[in-house]
Amino acid sequence: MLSYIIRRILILPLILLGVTFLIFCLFSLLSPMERLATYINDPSVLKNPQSAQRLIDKYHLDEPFPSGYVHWLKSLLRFDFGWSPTANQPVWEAIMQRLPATMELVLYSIIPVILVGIWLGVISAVHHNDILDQFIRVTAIIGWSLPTFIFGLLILFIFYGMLGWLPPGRLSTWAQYIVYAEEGFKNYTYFITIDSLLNGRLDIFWDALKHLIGPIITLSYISWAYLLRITRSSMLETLRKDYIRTARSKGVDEKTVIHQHARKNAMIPVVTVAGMMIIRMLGGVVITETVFTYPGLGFWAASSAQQLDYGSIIGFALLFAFLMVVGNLIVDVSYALIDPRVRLE
Amino acid sequence: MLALQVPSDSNGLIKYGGLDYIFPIRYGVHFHNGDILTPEDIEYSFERGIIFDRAGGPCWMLLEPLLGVGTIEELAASVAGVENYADMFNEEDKLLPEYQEAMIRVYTDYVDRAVEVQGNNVVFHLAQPYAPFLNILAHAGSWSAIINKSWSIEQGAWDGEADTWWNYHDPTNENDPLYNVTNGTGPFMMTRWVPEETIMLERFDDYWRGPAKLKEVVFQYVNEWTTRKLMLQKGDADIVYVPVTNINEVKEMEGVEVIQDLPTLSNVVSSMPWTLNAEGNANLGSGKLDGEGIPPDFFSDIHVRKGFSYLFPYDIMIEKAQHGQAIRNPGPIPKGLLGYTDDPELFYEFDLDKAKEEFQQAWDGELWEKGCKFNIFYNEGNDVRKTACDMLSTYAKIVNPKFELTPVGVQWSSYLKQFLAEQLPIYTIGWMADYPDPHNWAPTYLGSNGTYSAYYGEAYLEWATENVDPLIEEAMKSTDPEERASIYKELTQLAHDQAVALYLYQPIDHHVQRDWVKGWYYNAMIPGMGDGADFYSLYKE
Amino acid sequence: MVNDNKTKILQVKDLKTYFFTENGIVKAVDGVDFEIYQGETLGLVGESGCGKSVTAFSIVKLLDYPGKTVGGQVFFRGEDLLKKNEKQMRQIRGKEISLIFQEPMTSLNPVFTIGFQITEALKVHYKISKPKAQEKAVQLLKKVDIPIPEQRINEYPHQLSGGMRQRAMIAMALACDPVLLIADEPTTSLDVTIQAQILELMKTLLKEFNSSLIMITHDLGVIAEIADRIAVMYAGKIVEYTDTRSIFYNPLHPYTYGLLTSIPRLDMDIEKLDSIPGLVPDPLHFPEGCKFHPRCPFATAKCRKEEPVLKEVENKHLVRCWHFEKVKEEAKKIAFTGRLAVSE
Amino acid sequence: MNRIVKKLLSNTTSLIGLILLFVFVIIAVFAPIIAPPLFSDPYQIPRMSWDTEPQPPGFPLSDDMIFIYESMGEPIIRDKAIFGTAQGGYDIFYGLIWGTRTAFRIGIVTVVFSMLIGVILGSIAAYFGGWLDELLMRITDIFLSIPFLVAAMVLTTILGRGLDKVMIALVFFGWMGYARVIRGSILCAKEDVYVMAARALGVKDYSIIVRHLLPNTIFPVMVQASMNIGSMVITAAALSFLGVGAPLGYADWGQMVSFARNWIIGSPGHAGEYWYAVFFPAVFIVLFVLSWNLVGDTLRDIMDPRLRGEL
Repeated sequence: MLSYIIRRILILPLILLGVTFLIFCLFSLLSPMERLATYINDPSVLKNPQSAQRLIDKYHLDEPFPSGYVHWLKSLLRFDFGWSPTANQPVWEAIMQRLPATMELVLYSIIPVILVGIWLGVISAVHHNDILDQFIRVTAIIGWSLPTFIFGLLILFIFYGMLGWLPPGRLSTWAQYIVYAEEGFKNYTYFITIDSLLNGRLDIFWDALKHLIGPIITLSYISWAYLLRITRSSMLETLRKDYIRTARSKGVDEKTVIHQHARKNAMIPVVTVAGMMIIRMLGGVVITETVFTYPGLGFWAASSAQQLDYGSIIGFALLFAFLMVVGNLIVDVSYALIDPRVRLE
Repeated sequence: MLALQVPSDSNGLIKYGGLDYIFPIRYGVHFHNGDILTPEDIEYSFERGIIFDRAGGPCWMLLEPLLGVGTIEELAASVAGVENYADMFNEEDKLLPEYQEAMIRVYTDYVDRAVEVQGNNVVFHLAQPYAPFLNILAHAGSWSAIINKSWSIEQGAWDGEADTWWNYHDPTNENDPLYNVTNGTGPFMMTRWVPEETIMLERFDDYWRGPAKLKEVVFQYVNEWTTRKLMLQKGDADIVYVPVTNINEVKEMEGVEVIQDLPTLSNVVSSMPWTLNAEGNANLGSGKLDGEGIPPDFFSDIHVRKGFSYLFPYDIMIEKAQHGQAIRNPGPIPKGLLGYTDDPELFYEFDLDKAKEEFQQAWDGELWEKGCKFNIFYNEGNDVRKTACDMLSTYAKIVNPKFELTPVGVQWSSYLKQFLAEQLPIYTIGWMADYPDPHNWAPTYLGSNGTYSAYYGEAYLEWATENVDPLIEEAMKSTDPEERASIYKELTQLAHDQAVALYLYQPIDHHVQRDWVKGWYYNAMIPGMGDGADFYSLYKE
Repeated sequence: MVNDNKTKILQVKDLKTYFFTENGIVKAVDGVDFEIYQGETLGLVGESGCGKSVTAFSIVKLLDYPGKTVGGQVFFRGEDLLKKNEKQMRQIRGKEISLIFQEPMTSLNPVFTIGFQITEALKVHYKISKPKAQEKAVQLLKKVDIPIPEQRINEYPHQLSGGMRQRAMIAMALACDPVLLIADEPTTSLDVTIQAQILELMKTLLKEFNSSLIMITHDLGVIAEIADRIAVMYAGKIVEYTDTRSIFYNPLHPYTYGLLTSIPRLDMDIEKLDSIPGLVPDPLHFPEGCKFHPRCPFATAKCRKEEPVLKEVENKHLVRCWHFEKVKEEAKKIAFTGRLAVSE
Repeated sequence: MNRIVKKLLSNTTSLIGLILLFVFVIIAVFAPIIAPPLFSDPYQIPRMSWDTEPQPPGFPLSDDMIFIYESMGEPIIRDKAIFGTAQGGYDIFYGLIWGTRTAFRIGIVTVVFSMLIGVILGSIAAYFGGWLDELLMRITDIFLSIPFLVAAMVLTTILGRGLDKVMIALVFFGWMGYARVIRGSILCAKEDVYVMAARALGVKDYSIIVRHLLPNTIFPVMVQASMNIGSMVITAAALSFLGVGAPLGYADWGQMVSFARNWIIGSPGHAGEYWYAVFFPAVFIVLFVLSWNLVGDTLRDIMDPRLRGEL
């Protein structure tokens, strides 16, 4: 088990190296002048060809491929991702500043989806009947066919526009002032929902939550349908397995059969799917945050893309690749934790 | 207003025919950190601004009147006798020792002398009489903001010495110690700044005019109109920027006040460079007048320019794309400034027949016969400018089906890049006042050194040097408003006769706020005033 | 042969289990009667799909959807199991009636240790403490001849060999000293040597525990070794029911006869190896009359129309055939001693 | 093959899918008749007026536009915007009709090309095995390490705006799934007798792959491809929505939705007064993707009954 995890962790940097290489190759499609845009904070510098050339030399932007890659890699290791004109600050700083907002959104989307999605899937598998089956199947396909940006606009239209229940952004102005500028308010985790509770500010907690609901639903509705369906079919499949009959033949009660014998086995494919789902969600962050003007990484990445801000978009892609590789590692490890056949290999 | 008196000829604080401006400094003004304002702080602030001179930044406005140059680099290079400022530095950006002395002289002989402390007065010595100088200083822009000298030095900014200044010239944001800290004398102090996201201000209780009524101010950058609208609707935002196209959506909103018809000091112009850079330029098609493209000097023919001037449906544009929230200008000078004229003779009107006549004469009839094909530009995402392009393209086709103008949207950065490279055949660009004086406009659009017109190509520069520049110079030096006005009118006449550009419109601004916001007033010269405010005067009910 | 002195453990009367599928009703078990006495082994024989496993699962009420027992009675120690609710059944399963399944790989839960699975029944029925259960598990594994049981109890099914797993299954079934064991093809998936070992083990353990056994198999060779009596099933019904010797020496049903001729025998030429022609009938469309008639060499017009009933034609020898005498004649021509000689 | 067609026609959901798909094909094929183009570039959505505000369904062609048509000597083919106009006066109806062609082009071109790349790389990896397999699969892993939408966004940012660029980006980051599927099937099929026999007979590797292995393993890939057409169209639309896809005014559904973004809420008291700006484009996208998914889902069921019930 330990050696398995260690092996996986050792592969991780190799994959990441591959990702940087891939991104550098894409980056190389740009002219040195365009790549320079990543490193400067004022486009007017480009006016003067000499100062531009000096910067190109400084950042080794017109070097041949291998050495250019090495220099770029070195700057990445120093967390020097360049300058983000979109955020008007260094890319790394921009990332760190926006990461908590995105993480808060993603975690709040993942955890309920996983817990409730699996729970519902198990329930619907146990109370298996044809109407529910068809309903889930149809819902899943429709959910699958409904693009996030359309669903998000729908939510925006209904809950924000028509009903006026939910506000866009991340915090109301009054709450922002308290959270960011007031001395008494301490930021422990930078997750506003958690920090507000730690500070005993229920009003801020409620405000933050109201801002989160729309994005959470939008980010997770596909995953809900998907995970529920996968859990259900995996459960149904497992419940037909011989060992379930064995357990029943021992006089084990149905609850134990389902929640101990069946569920643990049924989770094995679900873990893989949940992993894929989380990865999909990372992509969905860009659209969701854009639709709801939620000030996280995705929103920033989308505006960077619109403004051809290469530095930001590449920093963002690298970060997400990193998150994805780490996510895959977690999935593989939890896979091993559940399945002794993998664990003891 | 940190001065006790505004200098003028009558109070004797402007001397030597407008070469010296003397400002007696107010006593007992506090900085946010508690320090008291001194004349030295003011001297330091301006001198630092001059040596700072960020490339593309606003400091030319100080350099031009005080030192008679556009950039400090220009001055340094001429003092040191080198062609380029960069030539004085080695690979690692270190000053080469042989130039050290010259660089010190730049400071001691020029910069230091331009702004001086005399007792409790600060004296500005101008390099030449410069009519708009007071307007420049009075503007709320960053170039005349006063900072605390000792505090700035503590933060790691320029230490005020002559032999170090070049290390503080044109820094990158990361290397600028004052990039993300503030310490001023204004009514509010900055408590939090997330670039492109939020600015939070808190009342400064020791403000010399007495504390402001608002305790705190939060600015938020929200690009999405829908979000801004919701914030306004819910009362989460007190003042929002509403695009002119969406103004109808807020007019009926409860508890929201819409103030319209605010004149702005800005205009939008489509330029037609007389000669273009043909090198590597795909925008010109074949690069010849053969129906498949245009020659680089296409627009140097006055009939072409006049043709396009008649082709544009100015009124439809204003009515539809601007919801009527704009007026027309005959030339570069916006309404509300000295020298503006609304002589109907000077306006081009949408007239396809006249356009046809002009085009038929252009290029000795060759253009009419063969047609043309080229790209016209707008910056991606700017729907109004795209509409303008589409209009030109459509109506050109009506006049002559052989005229094919393809609207192309490009990102702002590459738009600017191509504009600087003189590659754009027709492109639209706007200008907002830096200071309320026609001198901020005429040279920009017409002068051979103008921010825009300098890129109109060889042919234009030749014409402008001969016909425009002397007038601009004369207007700048004159202190007689009437005389100046007539010169600017003359310039407008020139712009019309030569059909230098399509003067599309001068936007009219509006202000949208919750009705509980009180104390708002309009001042066209405060940047972004339509959607912003002088927060000192504001209070909420 | 039937020993009337022994206690009757289980009596199945007219058991009917149907599967209500989308395409129609499948009468998987259609009126089955038999009984088992203490310490006795009953062999339930037939081709796959004849309803023998369904019979077993009907007894313990572990039918898969959409199967349903629609009629009959199952008396276990005098009480009708079919009338018991799920909770009462749970108390019987694993404690008084245990099951051993065909495929030990799939019948053991891959994510739990052997020890856990063996002691689970104990924990369910006796609520004994963990260390005690562990101890018992070790004992049981010893009983089924698994070496180093202390180590094995912490291993997972995939770490064991096939024979080992079946031994573990047996240990699991015996955990609560059940009165009745039902073994559903317990040796089918094992290779021949292991098969013999397992059968030997089961025989020993049955004696030791004095349990009864229902042995379900399609392999007459296996049944010959272990069963006291045999019920041959075909298409959901018992077609012949008597003691083991009579089945082998005096088969009366053409199906039994066919099964016997298909056993490979040492004293016969391979070429003569005979198997029953035709296929197991489609359970949705059983033929009219005797269900075996399409495959039966003795079939007559009567067989096609009228279904025979199961009746005692010789002493304690029940058969469901119009022409059992013809079969008897035919069977006599071939002595089935060879196989018995081999296995006994 | 007959069996598959029969199954597709007999299943209600897939029948709905097929009918929808048929309707879209009709729309795409007859686009020039349903919505005759005005410009030499038919994918440029014509304007019904110069208004920046969206106009409701039935909005008549504005006088300015009538003037333009008349001066050009063009007949006025449509004097009403049946579905209304998007911001900028763009005719929603026209954009959706021609956008159908765009959607088919995006879906089919990207899926075919990424399938081609995936199949080639996957079969090479599986057939030759060893270090080549290892190398190709690690490359696949690397490509899979960037979320698809993010990857496509990065590449379109670098390549620049335009539908062709979007398609390149989708293909470049879209082939990995096919490579994995085909590799898996070929690894199984490789050991089959007929392949062994062909190898023993000295048949060339190339023709073993093309003649023997691919015909027997391509079906799962085709199923996956049919399911992917929908998601490719969604991703392309998402890129347009984010403003890095099709150029402004291009007949593309994603762009039609993004036109509606600023108008989604309407003014107070008139919530949803611009509903048509988002409704019609949304219906087109959802139905198009749904039809592919319904067909693909059934295909998958047919191919592998064991997978029934899984997405």
